[in-house]
Amino acid sequence: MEVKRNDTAERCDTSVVLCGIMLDNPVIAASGTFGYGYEFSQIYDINVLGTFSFKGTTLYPRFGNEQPRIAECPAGMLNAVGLQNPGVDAVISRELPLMAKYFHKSAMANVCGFSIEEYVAVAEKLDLEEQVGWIELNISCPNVHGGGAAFGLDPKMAAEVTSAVRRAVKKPLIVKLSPAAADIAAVAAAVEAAGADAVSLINTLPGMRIDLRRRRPLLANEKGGLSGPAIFPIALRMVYDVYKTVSIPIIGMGGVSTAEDVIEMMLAGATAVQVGTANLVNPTACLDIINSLPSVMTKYKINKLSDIIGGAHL
Amino acid sequence: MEVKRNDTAERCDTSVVLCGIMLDNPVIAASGTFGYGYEFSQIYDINVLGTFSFKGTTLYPRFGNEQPRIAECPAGMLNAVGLQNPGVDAVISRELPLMAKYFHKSAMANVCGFSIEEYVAVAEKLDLEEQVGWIELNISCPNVHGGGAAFGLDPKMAAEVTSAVRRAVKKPLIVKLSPAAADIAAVAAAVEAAGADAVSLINTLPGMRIDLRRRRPLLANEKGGLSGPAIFPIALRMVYDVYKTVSIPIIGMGGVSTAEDVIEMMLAGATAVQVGTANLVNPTACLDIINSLPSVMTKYKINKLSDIIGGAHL
Amino acid sequence: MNKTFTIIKNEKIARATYEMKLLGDVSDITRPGQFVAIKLDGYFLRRPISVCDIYDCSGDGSGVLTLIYKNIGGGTEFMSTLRPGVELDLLTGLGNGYDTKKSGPYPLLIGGGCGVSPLYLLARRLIAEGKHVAVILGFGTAEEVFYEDKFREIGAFVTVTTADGSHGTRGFVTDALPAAGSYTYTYSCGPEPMLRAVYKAAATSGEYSFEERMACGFGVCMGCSCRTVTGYKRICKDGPVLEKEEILWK
Amino acid sequence: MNKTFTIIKNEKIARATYEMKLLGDVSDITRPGQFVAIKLDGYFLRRPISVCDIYDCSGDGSGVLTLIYKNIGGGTEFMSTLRPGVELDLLTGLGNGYDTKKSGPYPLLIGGGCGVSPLYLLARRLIAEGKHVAVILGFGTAEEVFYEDKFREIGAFVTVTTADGSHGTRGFVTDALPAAGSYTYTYSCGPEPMLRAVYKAAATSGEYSFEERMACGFGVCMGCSCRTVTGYKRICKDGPVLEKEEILWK
Ligand SMILES: Cc1cc2nc3c(=O)[nH]c(=O)nc-3n(C[C@H](O)[C@H](O)[C@H](O)COP(=O)(O)OP(=O)(O)OC[C@H]3O[C@@H](n4cnc5c(N)ncnc54)[C@H](O)[C@@H]3O)c2cc1C
Ligand SMILES: Cc1cc2nc3c(=O)[nH]c(=O)nc-3n(C[C@H](O)[C@H](O)[C@H](O)COP(=O)(O)OP(=O)(O)OC[C@H]3O[C@@H](n4cnc5c(N)ncnc54)[C@H](O)[C@@H]3O)c2cc1C
Ligand SMILES: Cc1cc2nc3c(=O)[nH]c(=O)nc-3n(C[C@H](O)[C@H](O)[C@H](O)COP(=O)(O)O)c2cc1C
Ligand SMILES: Cc1cc2nc3c(=O)[nH]c(=O)nc-3n(C[C@H](O)[C@H](O)[C@H](O)COP(=O)(O)O)c2cc1C
Ligand code: FES
Ligand code: FES
Repeated sequence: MEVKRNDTAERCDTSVVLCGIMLDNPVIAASGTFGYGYEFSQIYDINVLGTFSFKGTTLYPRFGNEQPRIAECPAGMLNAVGLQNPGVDAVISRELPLMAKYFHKSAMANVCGFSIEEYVAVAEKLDLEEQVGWIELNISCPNVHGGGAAFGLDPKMAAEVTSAVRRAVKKPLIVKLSPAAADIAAVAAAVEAAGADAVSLINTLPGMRIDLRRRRPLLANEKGGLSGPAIFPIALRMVYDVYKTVSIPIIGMGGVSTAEDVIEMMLAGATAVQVGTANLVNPTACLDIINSLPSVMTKYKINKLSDIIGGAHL
Repeated sequence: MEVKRNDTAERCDTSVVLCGIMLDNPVIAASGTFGYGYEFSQIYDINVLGTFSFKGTTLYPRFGNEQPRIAECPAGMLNAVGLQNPGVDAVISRELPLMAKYFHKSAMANVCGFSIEEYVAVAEKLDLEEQVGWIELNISCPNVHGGGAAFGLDPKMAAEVTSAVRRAVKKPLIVKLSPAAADIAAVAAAVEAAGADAVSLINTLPGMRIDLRRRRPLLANEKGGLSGPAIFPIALRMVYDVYKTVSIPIIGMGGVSTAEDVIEMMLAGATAVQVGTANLVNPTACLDIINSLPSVMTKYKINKLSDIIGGAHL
Repeated sequence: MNKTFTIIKNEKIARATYEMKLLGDVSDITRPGQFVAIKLDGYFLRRPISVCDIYDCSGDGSGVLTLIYKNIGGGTEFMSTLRPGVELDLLTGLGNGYDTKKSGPYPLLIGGGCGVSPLYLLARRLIAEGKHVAVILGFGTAEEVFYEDKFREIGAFVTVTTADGSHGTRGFVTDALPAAGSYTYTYSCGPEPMLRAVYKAAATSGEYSFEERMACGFGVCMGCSCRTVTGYKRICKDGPVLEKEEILWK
Repeated sequence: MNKTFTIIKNEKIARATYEMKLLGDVSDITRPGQFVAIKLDGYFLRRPISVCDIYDCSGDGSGVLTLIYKNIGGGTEFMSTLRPGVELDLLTGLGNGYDTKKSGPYPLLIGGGCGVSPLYLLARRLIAEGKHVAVILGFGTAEEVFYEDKFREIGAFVTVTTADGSHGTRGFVTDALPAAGSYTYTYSCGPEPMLRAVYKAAATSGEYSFEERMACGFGVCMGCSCRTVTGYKRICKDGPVLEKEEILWK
């Protein structure tokens, strides 16, 4: 067996399997930082990606928050975009057919909602679309029927929305966890029990900046979500903790910007990795990471990337 | 009244009052990053500081964690020092008399413990020391009698240790909050109700790095605490939230490195500010901040620093 | 659009105002009013700065890019310390830019502060198309004035206003409108209060250039979206130039 | 101790090994075996690097500091790209350093890899004090060897070992010990496995220099503490040099 594996192993095999679908490599562009891929496809052939998660979709069109929505931070940024998107029907009628022209792999549909019903309605519609390979449930949205706290903060609420959507969709269901939860591993365990096929983490961390001139919160929304390299050690720790708790695959994200970061996330327990904010400051970030994966794998003596998943655990 | 205030206001008054003690300026060197001040006093006269909080003290001497204890991160670092200190008796017999030679202001005693009894015992002893102006209770330590979770994660446990120490000490009691709490404002409210005279926040955020060569967690302790500019937006948000919840003074910290950061923290609600990690990479960080405060105040049209506390709240 | 440029000049030309000239591939810059986004060491987000001018050196796209920026914070302050020879990573050809075809024979260009900068290439292009260009350049005080002569040299009819009257007409750009003669179209760039005043006072249709805080600068993050009459627009991609008729003031 | 230095030379001298010479105030560097901590743009923590040599240019403390570093990660790789003229922010005079007074007449200096670097100033000082200095320099392979001639030039008796035998004696530094003759004291610096081997094989007392990951580098954070026979020691402040008798292996 061992011998046979070595014989057939290609030098630098970057492929990973995510809920039954093979990805050429574990690099997934993260929701909200890649639009529907269109702008990037004008810069490089985005079919080199493992896949990408398109902008979070709600039932109805949303403009999102007022300006300003962006604030700079040390090694990161805050965003308070507020889930701007054209609504699920326009995504299906306008964005997905366009996307099919330049992206020939299955994409990940990031689903948002402000009630369980909304999550279900959006997920049901996207589940029927051919281009959609996975449903990624963003449970960092506030539950307007549940006192306004985000679904992702509480294992029970997270499980409820997960099982409701689970019943409504056929495609693999990924639940995207919020780092603001008191115990993210407990939320992960709850959504696993509720039928999630994978978890992705982390979403942005609540943060804030103040404009010294105006002496007011810089963002119109007061608070925003922190992303970028600043949160990498926090994200990595959470992936490590969740790996100890669940047996479904984990998609790790938060500040990933280099091939080394991808490997670090995978050693912590990630089967695949999402790259978000890095795309915004370096439009070719995902391409650069994918191109440098083989040489970094060689440096760290990795033949098959999927071999190292969770490798840092004893 | 207005006229009188303007008449008597000095140009650039940096003083603030913290629990009845006037500080020349709001800059406090943070516990664990300033030792007992000795090394810094060889670099600059540390009497320019508002004050400083000395290394966390436990009842018995502690060596702390194994090596490595330090990991670098984007715009920050992880530490897993593990509360190395010589124990309260040696602090009192050896460190405080030495400290009195070069620091002539009241210092802050950072108190750690692994049980309520230990917190009380350490705080009681330090409360009797002349050099100690405030007791700062670091409630991020795990409660070995309470299942190993940190006191600071839970409002109830935090309140218990606070009221026990409150009964045992006469000096102003500052409770230092953990950002890992599900709801830091709830913990703040609980310790206020339990008799805290002030709160300080934030302690480090749990984080991790993995050594790609060894494929093992980089730190011997696996996880460490993230500090430095990377956490500033998170710390600022928490100070802002706590200010809305409590009426006792807040000491803000987490990544503060410049005079602008001090002002941003104060606008968010801090009465004073602690500077931690910045001291490690720039030994004169506190001095530089204090020296540049007047010009930055002038730039932002601030005459009296204490006027802006909480100024970003409507 | 991700290009390396080399600084060939970086000098103060007015109070807190710097002119930077860079050598690199300018082929993606197709319209006046577009901008570039500059990566600066130690700053996480790129800084968006308008194209003031481009000069094509060869047939192969390489040329000189002129930027004018005001020192208002850490990033622009750092920029002002950079010396010739330093290489910068730029995203170029960002934004829609102004449409010179709409100008009619007598376009009026109104700029305030750094907002004057993109009007220079616009004026050059309009003049090259045979239009008669009038510009009103508004500043706070005489020490802030820049490019007055450069606009004259290319044949624009120039009026300068300063808020304190220390140079040119006293007052705001709109105070110079009555004397501007008749015009067929308005192009404007400057701080939002100025844009609002021009919007109210201008007699014609026109194009207005806006600023928002940006993360990506190329249309993928929705960080810069604004409401308009025709739906939301991303200032970085569908803007920064909006037509007068579509503007919805906040 | 917070000083600005200017790079005057930065060149590769062996495989992945660079020699950097800097001009600045070296007055805080009082002993061989001390180190400096370098702030590098884009890296949060300072990089600790041993003093290889100092040359005092004037009476006022200004002089040339020589460092030798191996390219093993992001920070040292970035260092290797820096050109002469670049200014660096250094904390200098860190650590206790070696005590030359203890050496006796025949000190033996044993270094491995970059650990050879601090032995150079140590050898110079010992020779200046009239001692007869023997050094064993251990490397992996011939391409990694540096400073062999420089040690000879100052009058040290030099043995080089390489693990693969491509230069000098084949094997580890300890394999050269039997041929080293008799010695009165051992000074050592190198990777921990080498230090352990020397500790076991060395016939005399001595001083050993250690490395730990550091945050402050000047004794305030307890990031680098290690247990010793005489209690804990901060490698950055009470070390990096420990006496043989106080070492407690992990
Ligand atoms: C399309 C466009 C074109 C521009 N053209 C020019 C120009 O030609 N010349 C010029 O001087 N300035 C121009 N600006 C404004 C310029 O981008 C800001 O002055 C600059 O980003 C400030 O950076 P800073 O680090 O000095 O300030 P800081 O306030 O420290 O910056 C902090 C953050 O806020 C952002 N920011 C601050 N002010 C602005 C602003 N007014 N607009 C957008 N983002 C801002 C910064 O980019 C950064 O992300 C333009 C802005 C936009 C959107
Ligand atoms: C007292 C002392 C003296 C030293 N003298 C020399 C010398 O003269 N020449 C030389 O080549 N190297 C020396 N080193 C090791 C040198 O500090 C590291 O090789 C360097 O910090 C690696 O940085 P990096 O960014 O290239 O590697 P990375 O692995 O990317 O660094 C990541 C972090 O780990 C730290 N780190 C990594 N390796 C070490 C190490 N071995 N020791 C301490 N910290 C480490 C870095 O400082 C940084 O904080 C010395 C170390 C110490 C403690
Ligand atoms: C501008 C922006 C918009 C985002 N929008 C979404 C979204 O619609 N849905 C979602 O699940 N996450 C969204 N995110 C979160 C990212 O997908 C990702 O979880 C987070 O930014 C951490 O990864 P990073 O540090 O690589 O960016 C957004 C992030 C940014 C920066
Ligand atoms: C090396 C190190 C040691 C620390 N030790 C203590 C400690 O003993 N007690 C404590 O309350 N906080 C301790 N802290 C936390 C700091 O006081 C501070 O709360 C935290 O680092 C955030 O501030 P900063 O980003 O300015 O460092 C330590 C931090 C560091 C980096
Ligand atoms: S800044 Fe990202 S869409 Fe405009
Ligand atoms: S590195 Fe801080 S005490 Fe040694």
